[in-house]
Amino acid sequence: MSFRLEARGLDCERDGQRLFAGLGLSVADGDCLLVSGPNGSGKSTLLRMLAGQLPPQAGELAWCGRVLRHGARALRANLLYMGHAPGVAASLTPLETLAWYQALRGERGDDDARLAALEDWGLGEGAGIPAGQLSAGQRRRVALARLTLTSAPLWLLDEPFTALDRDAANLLEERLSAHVRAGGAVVLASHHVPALTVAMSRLALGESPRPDEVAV
Amino acid sequence: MSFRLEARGLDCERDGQRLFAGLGLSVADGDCLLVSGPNGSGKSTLLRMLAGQLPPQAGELAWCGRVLRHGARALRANLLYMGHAPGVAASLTPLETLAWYQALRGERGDDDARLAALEDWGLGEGAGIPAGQLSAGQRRRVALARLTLTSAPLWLLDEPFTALDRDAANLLEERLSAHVRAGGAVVLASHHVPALTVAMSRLALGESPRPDEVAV
Amino acid sequence: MWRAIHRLGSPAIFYAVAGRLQPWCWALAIALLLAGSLWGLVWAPADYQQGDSVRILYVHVPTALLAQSVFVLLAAAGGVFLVWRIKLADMLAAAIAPFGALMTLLALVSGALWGLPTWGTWWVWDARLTSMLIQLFLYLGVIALRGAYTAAESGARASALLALVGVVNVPIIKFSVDWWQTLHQAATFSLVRPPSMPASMWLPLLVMVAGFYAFFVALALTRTRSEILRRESRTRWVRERVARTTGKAAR
Amino acid sequence: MGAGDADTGLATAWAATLGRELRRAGRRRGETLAPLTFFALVIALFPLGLTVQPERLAGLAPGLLWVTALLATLLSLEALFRDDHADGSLEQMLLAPQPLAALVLAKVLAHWLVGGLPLALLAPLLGVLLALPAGSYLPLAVSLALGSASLSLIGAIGAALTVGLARGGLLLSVLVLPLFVPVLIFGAGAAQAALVGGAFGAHLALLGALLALALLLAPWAIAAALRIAING
Amino acid sequence: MGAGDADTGLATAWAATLGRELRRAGRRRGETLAPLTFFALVIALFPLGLTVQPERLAGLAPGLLWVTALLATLLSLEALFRDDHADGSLEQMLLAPQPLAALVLAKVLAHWLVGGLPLALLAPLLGVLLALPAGSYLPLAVSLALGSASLSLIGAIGAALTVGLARGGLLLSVLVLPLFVPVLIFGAGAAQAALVGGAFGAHLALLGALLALALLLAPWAIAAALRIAING
Ligand code: HEM
Ligand SMILES: Nc1ncnc2c1ncn2[C@@H]1O[C@H](COP(=O)(O)OP(=O)(O)OP(=O)(O)O)[C@@H](O)[C@H]1O
Ligand SMILES: Nc1ncnc2c1ncn2[C@@H]1O[C@H](COP(=O)(O)OP(=O)(O)OP(=O)(O)O)[C@@H](O)[C@H]1O
Ligand SMILES: [Mg+2]
Ligand SMILES: [Mg+2]
Repeated sequence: MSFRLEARGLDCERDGQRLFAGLGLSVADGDCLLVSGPNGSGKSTLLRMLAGQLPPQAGELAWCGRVLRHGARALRANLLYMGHAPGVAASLTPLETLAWYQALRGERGDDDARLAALEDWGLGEGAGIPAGQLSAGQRRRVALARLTLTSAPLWLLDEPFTALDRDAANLLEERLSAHVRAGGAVVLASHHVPALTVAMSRLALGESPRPDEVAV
Repeated sequence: MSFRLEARGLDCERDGQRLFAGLGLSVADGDCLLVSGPNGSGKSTLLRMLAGQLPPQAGELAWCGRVLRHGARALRANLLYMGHAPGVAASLTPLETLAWYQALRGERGDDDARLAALEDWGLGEGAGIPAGQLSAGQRRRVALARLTLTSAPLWLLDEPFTALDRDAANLLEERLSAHVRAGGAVVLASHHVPALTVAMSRLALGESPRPDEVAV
Repeated sequence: MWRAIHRLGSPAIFYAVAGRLQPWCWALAIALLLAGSLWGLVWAPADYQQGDSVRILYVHVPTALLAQSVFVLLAAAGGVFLVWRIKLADMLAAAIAPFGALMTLLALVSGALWGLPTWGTWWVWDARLTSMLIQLFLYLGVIALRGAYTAAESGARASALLALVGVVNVPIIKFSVDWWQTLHQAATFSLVRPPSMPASMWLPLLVMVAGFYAFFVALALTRTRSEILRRESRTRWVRERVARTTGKAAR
Repeated sequence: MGAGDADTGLATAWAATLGRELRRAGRRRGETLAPLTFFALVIALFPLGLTVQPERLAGLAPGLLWVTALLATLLSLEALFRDDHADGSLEQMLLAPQPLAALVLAKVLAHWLVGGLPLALLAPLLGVLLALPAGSYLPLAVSLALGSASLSLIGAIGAALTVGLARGGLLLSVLVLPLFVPVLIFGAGAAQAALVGGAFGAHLALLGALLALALLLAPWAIAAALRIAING
Repeated sequence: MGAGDADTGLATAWAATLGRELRRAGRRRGETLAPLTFFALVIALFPLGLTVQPERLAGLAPGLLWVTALLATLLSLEALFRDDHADGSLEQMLLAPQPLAALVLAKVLAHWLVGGLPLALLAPLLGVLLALPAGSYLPLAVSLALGSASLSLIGAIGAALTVGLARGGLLLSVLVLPLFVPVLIFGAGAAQAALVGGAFGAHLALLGALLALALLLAPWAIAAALRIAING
């Protein structure tokens, strides 16, 4: 099924500093967009806006042509957002965490599939111990195992390569390419330019003087 | 002045899993050591042990030939450690944070020097606003500005490249090289192999079957 | 009507309109307060039971009424801000909250001062007094919450929400004397009953109440205007305005 | 790969959230039992600080028990959203395609099940320490069970408003204590009425009405507060 | 680049740490005032819950004021190390080439200056609300000032032990409340003695002795606890 997330005329000012103004972009099935820019240029801010978490000072979001009032559910039902914090509770095991994330989308799933996803990400052994006892990179891998399980077509990922070792980074690049090829869409904020096997557009914040015309 | 930090026969077991055993290493002025290894292999754990924060299950640390009882001050006076968390308080401004870190080493310093260090790291404008309002990378830069100010010769850095953009990463690589060339020493845990202009030894955790013999 | 409200919702227009209203409000407030004070404190009779201490009435009642009205206004402004995102509503809320807290404090202090000669104690834990104390804390919470956020926008929204939740306390204050048998006086002014005080007392009281409200309106206009200037200092209309006035001064 | 329907599986999500909370509470039993221990400890402090005769203590008992239960609830509220916020799970919950108010209600219910309910069951036991007569145990427990549910709901609004703030704990107290007052008045009133042999039914009915009101309104307020606070 | 001396500049580091804490407290005034507001609020709750006659309230006042001041201190303790731990500053403090006990003392002093001391000054005002006679204001304030310093010191041990734990707040209460008991007994005793016109000097002297002891021992305990907890 085809979909499209559009942003029109987004303005963002934080503490009197204009991060971007009149920014428009559009992401549809089969698109991959890399948001780059120096530290503090507003990458995380933009991703949070696209997820409907942070209301823009001006401008609007539209999902499949319908304008969204703040964080409307039509968008959320199709969205997987991953921020700076991986969203892995310290006292729950990776399996429990994944089960909860599936349930939040109304899916039951089963433990076999979840275990397979964790093994996929090299966490077979850690699947049953509380995540507080995992290393930074292992916790990030638990979060990434959601990518294997989810049915959401649009992924917004804020620096997903943080704390990953080479193997995991390669695996992630592979998964992103596969998702886009299968008709999903990815928006990625990263300082690292991933090696994907699909076409990737780039949006550079904080550098180009007029980011208005950027569109995918 | 010359110095040497030695670790002998370090054992580390966490939750019944042996991370390393009988690990020995030695870092002296002019050395640079990169600790690498997959996620969960014990890089952070090792750095915390070298800083005297985490007592090893077996083995000992020695500073300039003298064995250290846990976290002894002789080591701490010469150490700059930077962990996963950058150590930048949200309600203080970068200038205040840097001043405190200098004072902790008994140095007064002055605001001009601190401002220069911040400008060096591209934070001239943000110097006076509470750090809670900075982006992830900007906060990391505040922490790194300590490298410009400190007189400590031994640096232990755990994934210092996290959240940095290309410019800042280049600057950091340059600084690391310069420090080592000037007779300092650096131990670095990172998934990213930095491009330094000095010789760099590598310690790979979790891969080589017998890491005992590694030494710089 | 709707368009008129939206036009007023623009800071620039409010700034101009309020600027024109403001001197009148101040003049009215000063006149009423002067007249009311003279009438109430000098000419009105002392109470046959309470003597001159009854004159605290002329401060106590207006401040107590304002303390509640300001909170209702605070909640209304909060609602408008949360639902329609009209920034002016938040500027108004920021401007009036400290004044409301001050009025609450004054009502408490004047009540306590009055309590000593009439009830023989500064304080009793009766429902009205307690709910008034709670009101003070609600004001403090609304003010503190705004300041606790680093992002001004979030702080504004959070304190608006708290004001909306906290407004339930106002009816509790209002009806506390009816629900619980207490020491405190029941309402004097009512639309359905004649006042239970002699006219020589309630007339000056009415003037004082009107004076306090006029004072509040004047202060709210003035403080909101300065809040507008502070927050919109970088917009074009403020810069133009500043240029115009400084240009005038230069000439 | 479909752009799916918006409102499927609320029941699944709700049950999973409740289960998750209960499991988390069970996993750290020490911390889950802490409100109870706090309750018992503070009740033990009062006779030390107050130095009154035992027979007068009984008269104070309902009030002391109620105020202390209220403080225990208050203390436990701070953790309601804190960890979820720190590790990013809260943000994920806000992004779930489910009505946030419903999910939040599951969290509050779990909070009451491991906090307020055991508190209500423990209270008669502590009443023994304060020389409370046996006849007032039941009304005390019922008033605490009903009341603490309202406290959890109201308090969660404050917890949501302060979730992103450092030192949120104390600010939280200042925000919610005023809102707790009506619950305290009716709750302690019920227990006190039972003590002196009066009719406590009216008080309990009022507590029930308060709870119904809180159930109706609080979830929306909590959800709105979370959406604001997440951008702190 | 020298391997410098270990113990230079303790005075600089100490003053800077104290200054940093005070500056942080000043920066978030709302949160700094929260213990005071909490104190006042809970004092307002007791009469509501207890429903006793005003004349009997005065007799309970010293105990209620003391227990509440203790709870306010307890609540504010939780934040003592929490933020520093979360953002990594605490780890840096542990790695400073200074005696940790001294640095920690600076933090506790700042905590008392913005918490316990204002609490002691506010207490007489709240005493008015509880119908406390004027003669007992001074002993009450002095006992609270001395006592709250001990509470800060003792409580900081608990805060240090629980710093790495989620929901530390409640566990902290459970750990330190028993340790607070001696301070409470002598403190409330002093205030109570003053109320009934007795000699309160002995109680105050005991409070002073407790404080001296706490000053001697607590900093070392806090430092040791932090070194343990940081590896949580
Ligand atoms: C600290 C103590 C007191 C507090 C907090 C307090 C609070 C209030 C409040 C909130 C009102 C406004 C009522 C309304 O909205 O209808 C009010 C009105 C009034 N109070 Fe007090 N009061 C206190 C003490 C006293 C005392 C000691 C007296 C005199 C015996 C007194 C006499 C009155 C009178 C006559 C009114 C006007 C009633 C009316 O017109 O509605 N108050 N007070
Ligand atoms: N607090 C803890 N309690 C128990 N075990 C832990 C704890 N922290 C880490 N571990 C375990 O120690 C091992 C090493 O963790 P460490 O953080 O040192 O890894 P790392 O090499 O730094 O990994 P990463 O690249 O992900 O940062 C992991 O397998 C983890 O499970
Ligand atoms: N909570 C906040 N309050 C106020 N301003 C903020 C806040 N968070 C970020 N900012 C400001 O917004 C700007 C953009 O921040 P953002 O986190 O979006 O940057 P980023 O591009 O993701 O940077 P990084 O590469 O460092 O992660 C920064 O200049 C920062 O100062
Ligand atoms: Mg970012
Ligand atoms: Mg690590």
